[in-house]
Amino acid sequence: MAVKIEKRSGCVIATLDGDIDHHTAKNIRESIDSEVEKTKPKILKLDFNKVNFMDSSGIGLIMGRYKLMKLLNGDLELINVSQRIGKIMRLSGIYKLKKY
Amino acid sequence: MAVKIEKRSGCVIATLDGDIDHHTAKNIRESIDSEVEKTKPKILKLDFNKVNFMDSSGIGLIMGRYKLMKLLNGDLELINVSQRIGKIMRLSGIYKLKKY
Amino acid sequence: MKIINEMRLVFPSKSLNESFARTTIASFISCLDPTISELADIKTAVSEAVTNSIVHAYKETVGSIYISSQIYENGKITIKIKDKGSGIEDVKKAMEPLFTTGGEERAGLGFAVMQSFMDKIKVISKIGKGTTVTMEKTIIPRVKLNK
Amino acid sequence: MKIINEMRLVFPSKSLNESFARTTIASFISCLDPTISELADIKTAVSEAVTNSIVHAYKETVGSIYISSQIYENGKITIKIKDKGSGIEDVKKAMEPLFTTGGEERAGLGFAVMQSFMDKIKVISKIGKGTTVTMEKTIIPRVKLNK
Ligand SMILES: Nc1ncnc2c1ncn2[C@@H]1O[C@H](COP(=O)(O)OP(=O)(O)O)[C@@H](O)[C@H]1O
Ligand SMILES: Nc1ncnc2c1ncn2[C@@H]1O[C@H](COP(=O)(O)OP(=O)(O)O)[C@@H](O)[C@H]1O
Repeated sequence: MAVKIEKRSGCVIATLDGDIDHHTAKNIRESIDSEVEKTKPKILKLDFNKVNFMDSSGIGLIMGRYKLMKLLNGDLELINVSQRIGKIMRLSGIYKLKKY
Repeated sequence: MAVKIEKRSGCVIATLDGDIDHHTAKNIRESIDSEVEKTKPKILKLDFNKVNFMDSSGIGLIMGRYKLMKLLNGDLELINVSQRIGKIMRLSGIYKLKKY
Repeated sequence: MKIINEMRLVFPSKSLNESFARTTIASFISCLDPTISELADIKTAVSEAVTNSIVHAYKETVGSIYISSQIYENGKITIKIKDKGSGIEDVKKAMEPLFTTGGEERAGLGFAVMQSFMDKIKVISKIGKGTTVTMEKTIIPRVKLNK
Repeated sequence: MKIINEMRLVFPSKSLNESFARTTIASFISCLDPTISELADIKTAVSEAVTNSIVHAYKETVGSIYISSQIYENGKITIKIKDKGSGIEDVKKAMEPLFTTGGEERAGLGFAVMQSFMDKIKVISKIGKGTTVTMEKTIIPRVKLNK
Protein backbone atom coordinates (compact mmCIF):
# COMPACT_ATOMS: atom_id res chain seq x y z
CA MET A 1 0.00 0.00 0.00
CA ALA A 2 1.27 3.41 -0.92
CA VAL A 3 -0.27 6.84 -0.47
CA LYS A 4 0.77 9.89 -2.45
CA ILE A 5 -0.09 13.30 -1.01
CA GLU A 6 -0.39 16.41 -3.21
CA LYS A 7 -1.37 19.98 -2.46
CA ARG A 8 -3.27 22.06 -4.99
CA SER A 9 -4.83 25.51 -4.23
CA GLY A 10 -6.61 24.86 -0.93
CA CYS A 11 -6.91 21.16 -1.66
CA VAL A 12 -5.08 18.13 -0.32
CA ILE A 13 -5.34 15.12 -2.61
CA ALA A 14 -4.41 11.69 -1.25
CA THR A 15 -4.03 9.02 -3.95
CA LEU A 16 -4.36 5.58 -2.38
CA ASP A 17 -2.68 2.65 -4.09
CA GLY A 18 -3.15 -1.05 -3.21
CA ASP A 19 -5.14 -2.71 -0.43
CA ILE A 20 -6.81 -0.81 2.40
CA ASP A 21 -7.17 -2.89 5.55
CA HIS A 22 -6.44 -2.48 9.26
CA HIS A 23 -2.74 -3.19 8.62
CA THR A 24 -2.28 -0.50 5.96
CA ALA A 25 -4.79 2.04 7.35
CA LYS A 26 -2.44 3.24 10.09
CA ASN A 27 0.17 4.46 7.64
CA ILE A 28 -2.37 6.07 5.34
CA ARG A 29 -4.03 7.84 8.27
CA GLU A 30 -0.75 9.21 9.59
CA SER A 31 0.39 10.45 6.18
CA ILE A 32 -2.92 12.20 5.49
CA ASP A 33 -3.41 13.66 8.95
CA SER A 34 0.07 15.14 9.23
CA GLU A 35 -0.45 16.97 5.92
CA VAL A 36 -4.01 18.06 6.71
CA GLU A 37 -3.08 19.35 10.16
CA LYS A 38 -0.22 21.32 8.63
CA THR A 39 -2.03 22.71 5.57
CA LYS A 40 -5.58 22.98 6.95
CA PRO A 41 -7.09 22.63 3.44
CA LYS A 42 -10.65 23.58 2.46
CA ILE A 43 -11.06 20.21 0.76
CA LEU A 44 -9.49 16.80 1.29
CA LYS A 45 -9.85 14.51 -1.72
CA LEU A 46 -9.31 10.76 -1.35
CA ASP A 47 -8.63 9.13 -4.72
CA PHE A 48 -9.57 5.42 -4.82
CA ASN A 49 -8.62 4.85 -8.46
CA LYS A 50 -5.79 2.44 -7.65
CA VAL A 51 -7.41 0.69 -4.67
CA ASN A 52 -7.84 -3.04 -5.36
CA PHE A 53 -9.31 -4.05 -2.04
CA MET A 54 -10.94 -2.33 0.92
CA ASP A 55 -12.62 -3.71 4.03
CA SER A 56 -14.43 -1.89 6.85
CA SER A 57 -11.12 -0.55 8.17
CA GLY A 58 -11.27 1.69 5.10
CA ILE A 59 -14.69 2.91 6.17
CA GLY A 60 -13.21 3.75 9.60
CA LEU A 61 -10.46 5.62 7.80
CA ILE A 62 -12.96 7.65 5.75
CA MET A 63 -15.21 8.44 8.75
CA GLY A 64 -12.18 9.59 10.75
CA ARG A 65 -11.03 11.92 7.93
CA TYR A 66 -14.62 13.19 7.55
CA LYS A 67 -14.69 14.18 11.22
CA LEU A 68 -11.27 15.79 10.99
CA MET A 69 -12.34 17.90 8.00
CA LYS A 70 -15.56 18.96 9.77
CA LEU A 71 -13.43 20.11 12.72
CA LEU A 72 -11.44 22.26 10.30
CA ASN A 73 -14.65 23.53 8.68
CA GLY A 74 -13.56 21.80 5.51
CA ASP A 75 -14.97 19.12 3.26
CA LEU A 76 -14.12 15.54 2.31
CA GLU A 77 -14.47 14.24 -1.24
CA LEU A 78 -14.17 10.66 -2.41
CA ILE A 79 -13.15 10.29 -6.05
CA ASN A 80 -12.80 7.39 -8.49
CA VAL A 81 -14.71 4.91 -6.34
CA SER A 82 -14.96 1.67 -8.35
CA GLN A 83 -18.00 -0.56 -8.35
CA ARG A 84 -16.18 -3.17 -6.31
CA ILE A 85 -15.36 -0.74 -3.51
CA GLY A 86 -18.67 1.05 -3.96
CA LYS A 87 -20.42 -1.98 -2.48
CA ILE A 88 -18.89 -1.57 0.99
CA MET A 89 -19.29 2.21 0.77
CA ARG A 90 -23.03 1.83 0.16
CA LEU A 91 -23.40 -0.74 2.94
CA SER A 92 -21.68 1.62 5.36
CA GLY A 93 -24.20 4.41 4.78
CA ILE A 94 -21.29 6.76 4.26
CA TYR A 95 -22.99 8.25 1.21
CA LYS A 96 -25.68 9.58 3.53
CA LEU A 97 -23.18 11.84 5.27
CA LYS A 98 -23.25 13.92 2.12
CA LYS A 99 -23.89 13.46 -1.56
CA TYR A 100 -20.92 12.35 -3.61
CA MET B 1 -3.80 -23.59 -17.93
CA ALA B 2 -4.85 -23.60 -21.55
CA VAL B 3 -3.18 -25.06 -24.62
CA LYS B 4 -3.92 -23.93 -28.17
CA ILE B 5 -3.01 -26.32 -30.99
CA GLU B 6 -2.43 -25.07 -34.55
CA LYS B 7 -1.33 -26.86 -37.73
CA ARG B 8 0.81 -25.08 -40.30
CA SER B 9 2.49 -26.84 -43.29
CA GLY B 10 4.03 -29.93 -41.68
CA CYS B 11 4.20 -28.22 -38.28
CA VAL B 12 2.15 -28.59 -35.12
CA ILE B 13 2.41 -25.56 -32.85
CA ALA B 14 1.23 -25.86 -29.24
CA THR B 15 0.90 -22.53 -27.45
CA LEU B 16 0.97 -23.08 -23.68
CA ASP B 17 -0.72 -20.54 -21.44
CA GLY B 18 -0.50 -20.40 -17.64
CA ASP B 19 1.24 -22.69 -15.15
CA ILE B 20 2.80 -26.03 -16.09
CA ASP B 21 2.85 -28.48 -13.20
CA HIS B 22 1.90 -32.12 -12.62
CA HIS B 23 -1.79 -31.12 -12.36
CA THR B 24 -1.93 -29.30 -15.69
CA ALA B 25 0.59 -31.47 -17.58
CA LYS B 26 -1.87 -34.31 -18.13
CA ASN B 27 -4.26 -32.16 -20.14
CA ILE B 28 -1.50 -30.52 -22.15
CA ARG B 29 0.05 -33.92 -22.94
CA GLU B 30 -3.25 -35.39 -24.09
CA SER B 31 -4.10 -32.41 -26.31
CA ILE B 32 -0.68 -32.39 -27.96
CA ASP B 33 -0.35 -36.16 -28.40
CA SER B 34 -3.77 -36.65 -29.95
CA GLU B 35 -2.95 -34.01 -32.58
CA VAL B 36 0.61 -35.26 -33.19
CA GLU B 37 -0.50 -38.88 -33.54
CA LYS B 38 -3.15 -37.82 -36.03
CA THR B 39 -1.08 -35.35 -38.09
CA LYS B 40 2.39 -36.94 -37.75
CA PRO B 41 4.10 -33.55 -38.28
CA LYS B 42 7.77 -33.04 -39.24
CA ILE B 43 8.13 -30.49 -36.44
CA LEU B 44 6.36 -29.99 -33.12
CA LYS B 45 6.82 -26.48 -31.73
CA LEU B 46 6.09 -25.76 -28.06
CA ASP B 47 5.54 -22.04 -27.47
CA PHE B 48 6.31 -20.97 -23.87
CA ASN B 49 5.59 -17.27 -24.38
CA LYS B 50 2.59 -17.23 -22.03
CA VAL B 51 3.93 -19.68 -19.42
CA ASN B 52 4.23 -18.02 -16.00
CA PHE B 53 5.42 -21.00 -14.03
CA MET B 54 6.93 -24.38 -14.77
CA ASP B 55 8.34 -27.06 -12.49
CA SER B 56 10.05 -30.38 -13.34
CA SER B 57 6.73 -31.86 -14.48
CA GLY B 58 7.18 -29.53 -17.47
CA ILE B 59 10.59 -31.08 -18.13
CA GLY B 60 8.93 -34.52 -18.08
CA LEU B 61 6.38 -33.18 -20.55
CA ILE B 62 9.11 -31.90 -22.90
CA MET B 63 11.19 -35.11 -22.69
CA GLY B 64 8.08 -37.17 -23.44
CA ARG B 65 7.24 -35.11 -26.52
CA TYR B 66 10.89 -35.23 -27.61
CA LYS B 67 10.77 -39.04 -27.56
CA LEU B 68 7.45 -39.10 -29.38
CA MET B 69 8.81 -36.87 -32.17
CA LYS B 70 11.96 -39.02 -32.48
CA LEU B 71 9.68 -42.07 -32.92
CA LEU B 72 7.95 -40.24 -35.76
CA ASN B 73 11.34 -39.22 -37.25
CA GLY B 74 10.37 -35.64 -36.52
CA ASP B 75 11.81 -32.80 -34.45
CA LEU B 76 10.85 -30.85 -31.34
CA GLU B 77 11.39 -27.10 -31.04
CA LEU B 78 10.98 -24.96 -27.94
CA ILE B 79 10.19 -21.32 -28.66
CA ASN B 80 9.87 -18.15 -26.57
CA VAL B 81 11.53 -19.62 -23.47
CA SER B 82 11.75 -16.81 -20.91
CA GLN B 83 14.67 -16.36 -18.57
CA ARG B 84 12.60 -17.50 -15.60
CA ILE B 85 11.72 -20.82 -17.23
CA GLY B 86 15.14 -21.05 -18.87
CA LYS B 87 16.63 -21.72 -15.44
CA ILE B 88 14.90 -25.07 -14.98
CA MET B 89 15.49 -25.94 -18.66
CA ARG B 90 19.25 -25.43 -18.21
CA LEU B 91 19.31 -27.40 -14.95
CA SER B 92 17.54 -30.30 -16.66
CA GLY B 93 20.21 -30.65 -19.32
CA ILE B 94 17.44 -30.64 -21.90
CA TYR B 95 19.44 -28.23 -24.06
CA LYS B 96 22.04 -30.96 -24.53
CA LEU B 97 19.54 -33.17 -26.39
CA LYS B 98 19.91 -30.73 -29.27
CA LYS B 99 20.75 -27.10 -29.80
CA TYR B 100 17.85 -24.71 -29.48
CA MET C 1 -22.98 -33.13 -0.09
CA LYS C 2 -19.45 -34.28 -1.00
CA ILE C 3 -16.40 -32.21 -0.01
CA ILE C 4 -14.12 -31.77 -3.00
CA ASN C 5 -11.35 -29.84 -1.28
CA GLU C 6 -10.44 -28.55 2.15
CA MET C 7 -7.66 -26.80 4.02
CA ARG C 8 -6.51 -25.68 7.44
CA LEU C 9 -4.29 -22.68 8.11
CA VAL C 10 -2.74 -21.36 11.33
CA PHE C 11 -0.82 -18.09 11.74
CA PRO C 12 -0.06 -15.52 14.46
CA SER C 13 -2.34 -12.50 14.99
CA LYS C 14 -0.05 -9.98 13.29
CA SER C 15 -1.72 -7.38 11.15
CA LEU C 16 0.40 -8.19 8.09
CA ASN C 17 -1.40 -11.56 8.02
CA GLU C 18 -4.73 -9.89 7.20
CA SER C 19 -3.71 -9.81 3.54
CA PHE C 20 -2.06 -13.24 3.76
CA ALA C 21 -5.31 -14.79 5.04
CA ARG C 22 -7.59 -13.31 2.38
CA THR C 23 -5.12 -14.04 -0.43
CA THR C 24 -4.85 -17.67 0.69
CA ILE C 25 -8.63 -18.09 0.73
CA ALA C 26 -8.83 -16.46 -2.70
CA SER C 27 -6.27 -18.92 -4.05
CA PHE C 28 -8.06 -21.84 -2.38
CA ILE C 29 -11.43 -21.08 -3.98
CA SER C 30 -9.99 -20.13 -7.38
CA CYS C 31 -10.77 -23.67 -8.63
CA LEU C 32 -14.45 -22.64 -8.61
CA ASP C 33 -13.60 -19.82 -11.03
CA PRO C 34 -15.52 -17.20 -8.99
CA THR C 35 -16.49 -13.85 -10.50
CA ILE C 36 -14.45 -10.82 -9.44
CA SER C 37 -17.37 -9.73 -7.30
CA GLU C 38 -17.81 -13.12 -5.57
CA LEU C 39 -14.08 -13.19 -4.90
CA ALA C 40 -14.11 -9.65 -3.47
CA ASP C 41 -17.07 -10.52 -1.20
CA ILE C 42 -15.31 -13.55 0.27
CA LYS C 43 -11.94 -11.82 0.65
CA THR C 44 -13.62 -8.91 2.43
CA ALA C 45 -15.55 -11.17 4.84
CA VAL C 46 -12.37 -13.11 5.70
CA SER C 47 -10.46 -9.88 6.17
CA GLU C 48 -13.13 -8.65 8.64
CA ALA C 49 -13.09 -11.82 10.75
CA VAL C 50 -9.29 -12.06 10.83
CA THR C 51 -8.96 -8.35 11.67
CA ASN C 52 -11.39 -8.83 14.57
CA SER C 53 -9.24 -11.62 16.01
CA ILE C 54 -6.17 -9.40 15.72
CA VAL C 55 -7.72 -6.15 16.96
CA HIS C 56 -10.22 -7.37 19.56
CA ALA C 57 -9.52 -11.00 20.58
CA TYR C 58 -5.75 -10.66 21.01
CA LYS C 59 -5.79 -6.94 21.79
CA GLU C 60 -2.52 -6.57 23.70
CA THR C 61 -0.99 -9.94 22.81
CA VAL C 62 -0.17 -12.16 19.86
CA GLY C 63 -2.09 -15.43 19.63
CA SER C 64 -2.90 -17.99 16.96
CA ILE C 65 -5.66 -17.61 14.38
CA TYR C 66 -7.10 -20.81 12.91
CA ILE C 67 -8.81 -20.86 9.53
CA SER C 68 -10.40 -23.90 7.98
CA SER C 69 -12.35 -24.07 4.76
CA GLN C 70 -14.24 -26.64 2.71
CA ILE C 71 -15.43 -26.61 -0.87
CA TYR C 72 -18.44 -28.78 -1.67
CA GLU C 73 -19.41 -30.37 -4.97
CA ASN C 74 -22.31 -27.95 -5.48
CA GLY C 75 -20.06 -24.88 -5.13
CA LYS C 76 -20.74 -24.25 -1.46
CA ILE C 77 -17.79 -22.80 0.45
CA THR C 78 -17.59 -22.88 4.24
CA ILE C 79 -14.99 -20.85 6.11
CA LYS C 80 -14.31 -21.04 9.85
CA ILE C 81 -12.15 -18.41 11.57
CA LYS C 82 -11.28 -19.15 15.17
CA ASP C 83 -9.29 -17.46 17.91
CA LYS C 84 -8.55 -18.30 21.55
CA GLY C 85 -8.72 -14.68 22.60
CA SER C 86 -10.89 -12.52 24.85
CA GLY C 87 -14.30 -13.70 23.62
CA ILE C 88 -17.39 -11.53 23.15
CA GLU C 89 -19.71 -10.75 26.05
CA ASP C 90 -22.89 -10.11 24.07
CA VAL C 91 -22.71 -11.52 20.55
CA LYS C 92 -26.08 -10.13 19.51
CA LYS C 93 -25.09 -6.61 20.47
CA ALA C 94 -21.63 -7.00 18.92
CA MET C 95 -23.25 -7.89 15.61
CA GLU C 96 -25.33 -4.71 15.45
CA PRO C 97 -24.09 -2.35 12.74
CA LEU C 98 -21.92 0.50 14.08
CA PHE C 99 -21.39 -1.18 17.47
CA THR C 100 -17.70 -1.19 18.32
CA THR C 101 -15.46 -1.36 21.37
CA GLY C 102 -12.51 -0.52 19.15
CA GLY C 103 -12.50 3.25 19.44
CA GLU C 104 -12.33 6.06 16.90
CA GLU C 105 -10.88 4.31 13.89
CA ARG C 106 -13.11 1.19 13.88
CA ALA C 107 -16.34 1.57 11.96
CA GLY C 108 -18.22 -1.17 13.82
CA LEU C 109 -19.18 -2.68 10.48
CA GLY C 110 -17.16 -5.91 10.42
CA PHE C 111 -20.06 -8.22 11.27
CA ALA C 112 -22.43 -6.24 9.03
CA VAL C 113 -20.07 -6.81 6.10
CA MET C 114 -19.75 -10.54 6.87
CA GLN C 115 -23.53 -10.82 7.05
CA SER C 116 -24.18 -8.91 3.89
CA PHE C 117 -21.36 -10.36 1.75
CA MET C 118 -21.83 -14.02 2.71
CA ASP C 119 -24.93 -16.26 2.55
CA LYS C 120 -24.75 -17.33 6.20
CA ILE C 121 -22.75 -16.47 9.30
CA LYS C 122 -22.70 -18.06 12.76
CA VAL C 123 -20.75 -16.69 15.73
CA ILE C 124 -19.92 -18.71 18.82
CA SER C 125 -18.01 -16.99 21.59
CA LYS C 126 -17.11 -17.50 25.22
CA ILE C 127 -15.50 -14.88 27.45
CA GLY C 128 -11.88 -15.80 28.13
CA LYS C 129 -12.06 -18.76 25.74
CA GLY C 130 -12.32 -17.21 22.29
CA THR C 131 -14.53 -16.76 19.26
CA THR C 132 -15.42 -18.88 16.23
CA VAL C 133 -17.01 -17.32 13.16
CA THR C 134 -18.41 -19.74 10.57
CA MET C 135 -19.45 -18.37 7.18
CA GLU C 136 -20.94 -19.91 4.10
CA LYS C 137 -21.37 -18.83 0.50
CA THR C 138 -22.39 -20.79 -2.59
CA ILE C 139 -20.84 -20.01 -5.92
CA ILE C 140 -22.32 -21.41 -9.07
CA PRO C 141 -19.39 -23.36 -10.49
CA ARG C 142 -18.53 -22.10 -13.97
CA VAL C 143 -16.01 -24.84 -14.64
CA LYS C 144 -16.26 -28.59 -14.31
CA LEU C 145 -14.67 -29.68 -11.05
CA ASN C 146 -12.70 -32.85 -11.40
CA LYS C 147 -10.54 -34.60 -8.81
CA MET D 1 17.52 -15.42 15.28
CA LYS D 2 14.03 -14.06 15.88
CA ILE D 3 11.03 -15.43 13.98
CA ILE D 4 8.96 -12.57 12.59
CA ASN D 5 6.17 -14.62 11.04
CA GLU D 6 5.12 -18.24 10.70
CA MET D 7 2.31 -20.39 9.34
CA ARG D 8 1.01 -23.93 9.14
CA LEU D 9 -1.11 -25.29 6.31
CA VAL D 10 -2.81 -28.68 5.82
CA PHE D 11 -4.59 -29.90 2.67
CA PRO D 12 -5.40 -33.18 0.91
CA SER D 13 -3.03 -34.64 -1.70
CA LYS D 14 -5.07 -33.61 -4.71
CA SER D 15 -3.16 -32.33 -7.71
CA LEU D 16 -5.12 -29.08 -7.90
CA ASN D 17 -3.46 -28.17 -4.57
CA GLU D 18 -0.02 -28.00 -6.18
CA SER D 19 -0.78 -24.47 -7.33
CA PHE D 20 -2.61 -23.63 -4.08
CA ALA D 21 0.47 -24.60 -2.03
CA ARG D 22 2.98 -22.57 -4.05
CA THR D 23 0.66 -19.55 -4.27
CA THR D 24 0.15 -19.60 -0.51
CA ILE D 25 3.89 -19.70 0.15
CA ALA D 26 4.40 -16.88 -2.36
CA SER D 27 1.81 -14.78 -0.52
CA PHE D 28 3.35 -15.65 2.86
CA ILE D 29 6.85 -14.49 1.91
CA SER D 30 5.69 -11.42 -0.03
CA CYS D 31 6.37 -9.27 3.06
CA LEU D 32 10.10 -9.76 2.32
CA ASP D 33 9.54 -8.18 -1.11
CA PRO D 34 11.45 -10.96 -2.93
CA THR D 35 12.68 -10.49 -6.50
CA ILE D 36 10.72 -12.26 -9.25
CA SER D 37 13.53 -14.77 -9.53
CA GLU D 38 13.70 -15.49 -5.76
CA LEU D 39 9.94 -15.94 -5.75
CA ALA D 40 10.04 -18.30 -8.75
CA ASP D 41 12.79 -20.39 -7.10
CA ILE D 42 10.81 -20.86 -3.90
CA LYS D 43 7.51 -21.53 -5.69
CA THR D 44 9.21 -24.14 -7.86
CA ALA D 45 10.86 -25.92 -4.91
CA VAL D 46 7.54 -26.04 -3.02
CA SER D 47 5.76 -27.30 -6.12
CA GLU D 48 8.30 -30.14 -6.44
CA ALA D 49 7.99 -31.28 -2.83
CA VAL D 50 4.19 -31.11 -2.82
CA THR D 51 3.98 -32.94 -6.16
CA ASN D 52 6.19 -35.71 -4.75
CA SER D 53 3.83 -36.21 -1.81
CA ILE D 54 0.89 -36.39 -4.22
CA VAL D 55 2.51 -38.56 -6.90
CA HIS D 56 4.77 -40.84 -4.85
CA ALA D 57 3.85 -40.77 -1.14
CA TYR D 58 0.08 -41.09 -1.58
CA LYS D 59 0.23 -42.86 -4.93
CA GLU D 60 -3.11 -44.67 -4.96
CA THR D 61 -4.76 -42.79 -2.07
CA VAL D 62 -5.48 -39.31 -0.82
CA GLY D 63 -3.71 -38.26 2.38
CA SER D 64 -2.84 -35.03 4.16
CA ILE D 65 0.08 -32.80 3.27
CA TYR D 66 1.46 -30.56 6.02
CA ILE D 67 3.38 -27.38 5.25
CA SER D 68 4.93 -25.13 7.84
CA SER D 69 7.05 -22.09 7.23
CA GLN D 70 8.96 -19.50 9.25
CA ILE D 71 10.38 -16.13 8.30
CA TYR D 72 13.34 -14.89 10.36
CA GLU D 73 14.45 -11.35 11.05
CA ASN D 74 17.48 -11.68 8.77
CA GLY D 75 15.36 -12.75 5.77
CA LYS D 76 15.83 -16.49 6.23
CA ILE D 77 12.83 -18.58 5.18
CA THR D 78 12.39 -22.18 6.28
CA ILE D 79 9.75 -24.41 4.68
CA LYS D 80 8.84 -27.91 5.85
CA ILE D 81 6.69 -30.18 3.67
CA LYS D 82 5.56 -33.40 5.31
CA ASP D 83 3.47 -36.40 4.31
CA LYS D 84 2.47 -39.62 6.07
CA GLY D 85 2.74 -41.66 2.89
CA SER D 86 4.87 -44.51 1.58
CA GLY D 87 8.27 -43.17 2.59
CA ILE D 88 11.50 -43.47 0.57
CA GLU D 89 13.66 -46.59 0.77
CA ASP D 90 16.99 -45.03 -0.19
CA VAL D 91 16.96 -41.24 0.18
CA LYS D 92 20.47 -40.80 -1.22
CA LYS D 93 19.57 -42.66 -4.40
CA ALA D 94 16.19 -40.88 -4.67
CA MET D 95 17.99 -37.55 -4.62
CA GLU D 96 20.22 -38.38 -7.58
CA PRO D 97 19.28 -36.37 -10.69
CA LEU D 98 17.16 -38.34 -13.17
CA PHE D 99 16.33 -41.10 -10.67
CA THR D 100 12.59 -41.72 -10.65
CA THR D 101 10.16 -44.49 -9.79
CA GLY D 102 7.41 -42.47 -11.39
CA GLY D 103 7.56 -43.81 -14.95
CA GLU D 104 7.67 -42.12 -18.34
CA GLU D 105 6.34 -38.67 -17.57
CA ARG D 106 8.42 -37.92 -14.45
CA ALA D 107 11.78 -36.33 -15.15
CA GLY D 108 13.41 -37.45 -11.88
CA LEU D 109 14.51 -33.88 -11.28
CA GLY D 110 12.35 -32.82 -8.33
CA PHE D 111 15.07 -33.14 -5.70
CA ALA D 112 17.68 -31.67 -8.07
CA VAL D 113 15.49 -28.58 -8.47
CA MET D 114 14.95 -28.25 -4.71
CA GLN D 115 18.70 -28.54 -4.12
CA SER D 116 19.63 -26.07 -6.81
CA PHE D 117 16.89 -23.47 -6.18
CA MET D 118 17.13 -23.39 -2.37
CA ASP D 119 20.13 -22.77 -0.07
CA LYS D 120 19.66 -25.95 1.95
CA ILE D 121 17.50 -29.07 1.85
CA LYS D 122 17.15 -31.95 4.32
CA VAL D 123 15.07 -35.08 3.69
CA ILE D 124 13.96 -37.45 6.43
CA SER D 125 11.95 -40.49 5.43
CA LYS D 126 10.81 -43.81 6.84
CA ILE D 127 9.17 -46.59 4.83
CA GLY D 128 5.49 -46.82 5.68
CA LYS D 129 5.68 -43.68 7.88
CA GLY D 130 6.23 -40.83 5.46
CA THR D 131 8.65 -38.15 4.35
CA THR D 132 9.64 -34.70 5.60
CA VAL D 133 11.49 -32.26 3.36
CA THR D 134 12.94 -29.17 5.06
CA MET D 135 14.25 -26.36 2.88
CA GLU D 136 15.86 -23.03 3.61
CA LYS D 137 16.58 -19.90 1.62
CA THR D 138 17.70 -16.46 2.71
CA ILE D 139 16.40 -13.40 0.94
CA ILE D 140 18.04 -10.05 1.51
CA PRO D 141 15.12 -8.00 2.82
CA ARG D 142 14.55 -4.99 0.61
CA VAL D 143 11.95 -3.45 2.90
CA LYS D 144 12.02 -2.72 6.60
CA LEU D 145 10.14 -5.47 8.43
CA ASN D 146 8.00 -4.18 11.21
CA LYS D 147 5.58 -6.13 13.37
N1 LIG E 1 -12.91 -12.18 17.57
C1 LIG E 1 -13.39 -11.28 18.45
N2 LIG E 1 -12.97 -11.34 19.75
C2 LIG E 1 -13.42 -10.45 20.66
N3 LIG E 1 -14.32 -9.47 20.37
C3 LIG E 1 -14.77 -9.37 19.10
C4 LIG E 1 -14.34 -10.26 18.08
N4 LIG E 1 -14.97 -9.93 16.94
C5 LIG E 1 -15.76 -8.89 17.23
N5 LIG E 1 -15.67 -8.53 18.54
C6 LIG E 1 -16.43 -7.45 19.23
O1 LIG E 1 -17.52 -7.09 18.41
C7 LIG E 1 -17.47 -5.68 18.09
C8 LIG E 1 -18.06 -5.41 16.71
O2 LIG E 1 -17.24 -6.01 15.72
P1 LIG E 1 -17.31 -5.50 14.21
O3 LIG E 1 -18.72 -5.46 13.77
O4 LIG E 1 -16.39 -6.36 13.41
O5 LIG E 1 -16.77 -4.01 14.23
P2 LIG E 1 -15.32 -3.41 14.58
O6 LIG E 1 -14.28 -4.47 14.35
O7 LIG E 1 -15.16 -2.27 13.65
O8 LIG E 1 -15.36 -2.99 16.02
C9 LIG E 1 -16.02 -5.32 18.25
O9 LIG E 1 -15.83 -3.95 18.49
C10 LIG E 1 -15.61 -6.18 19.45
O10 LIG E 1 -16.05 -5.61 20.66
N1 LIG F 1 7.38 -37.70 -0.62
C1 LIG F 1 7.82 -38.84 -1.20
N2 LIG F 1 7.33 -40.04 -0.83
C2 LIG F 1 7.76 -41.18 -1.39
N3 LIG F 1 8.72 -41.23 -2.36
C3 LIG F 1 9.26 -40.07 -2.77
C4 LIG F 1 8.84 -38.83 -2.22
N4 LIG F 1 9.56 -37.84 -2.82
C5 LIG F 1 10.38 -38.46 -3.69
N5 LIG F 1 10.22 -39.79 -3.68
C6 LIG F 1 10.98 -40.79 -4.47
O1 LIG F 1 12.15 -40.16 -4.99
C7 LIG F 1 12.17 -40.25 -6.42
C8 LIG F 1 12.85 -39.04 -7.01
O2 LIG F 1 12.09 -37.87 -6.76
P1 LIG F 1 12.28 -36.58 -7.66
O3 LIG F 1 13.73 -36.24 -7.74
O4 LIG F 1 11.38 -35.52 -7.11
O5 LIG F 1 11.80 -36.99 -9.13
P2 LIG F 1 10.36 -37.41 -9.69
O6 LIG F 1 9.30 -36.86 -8.80
O7 LIG F 1 10.31 -36.82 -11.05
O8 LIG F 1 10.33 -38.90 -9.69
C9 LIG F 1 10.73 -40.42 -6.81
O9 LIG F 1 10.60 -41.04 -8.08
C10 LIG F 1 10.21 -41.31 -5.68
O10 LIG F 1 10.59 -42.67 -5.87
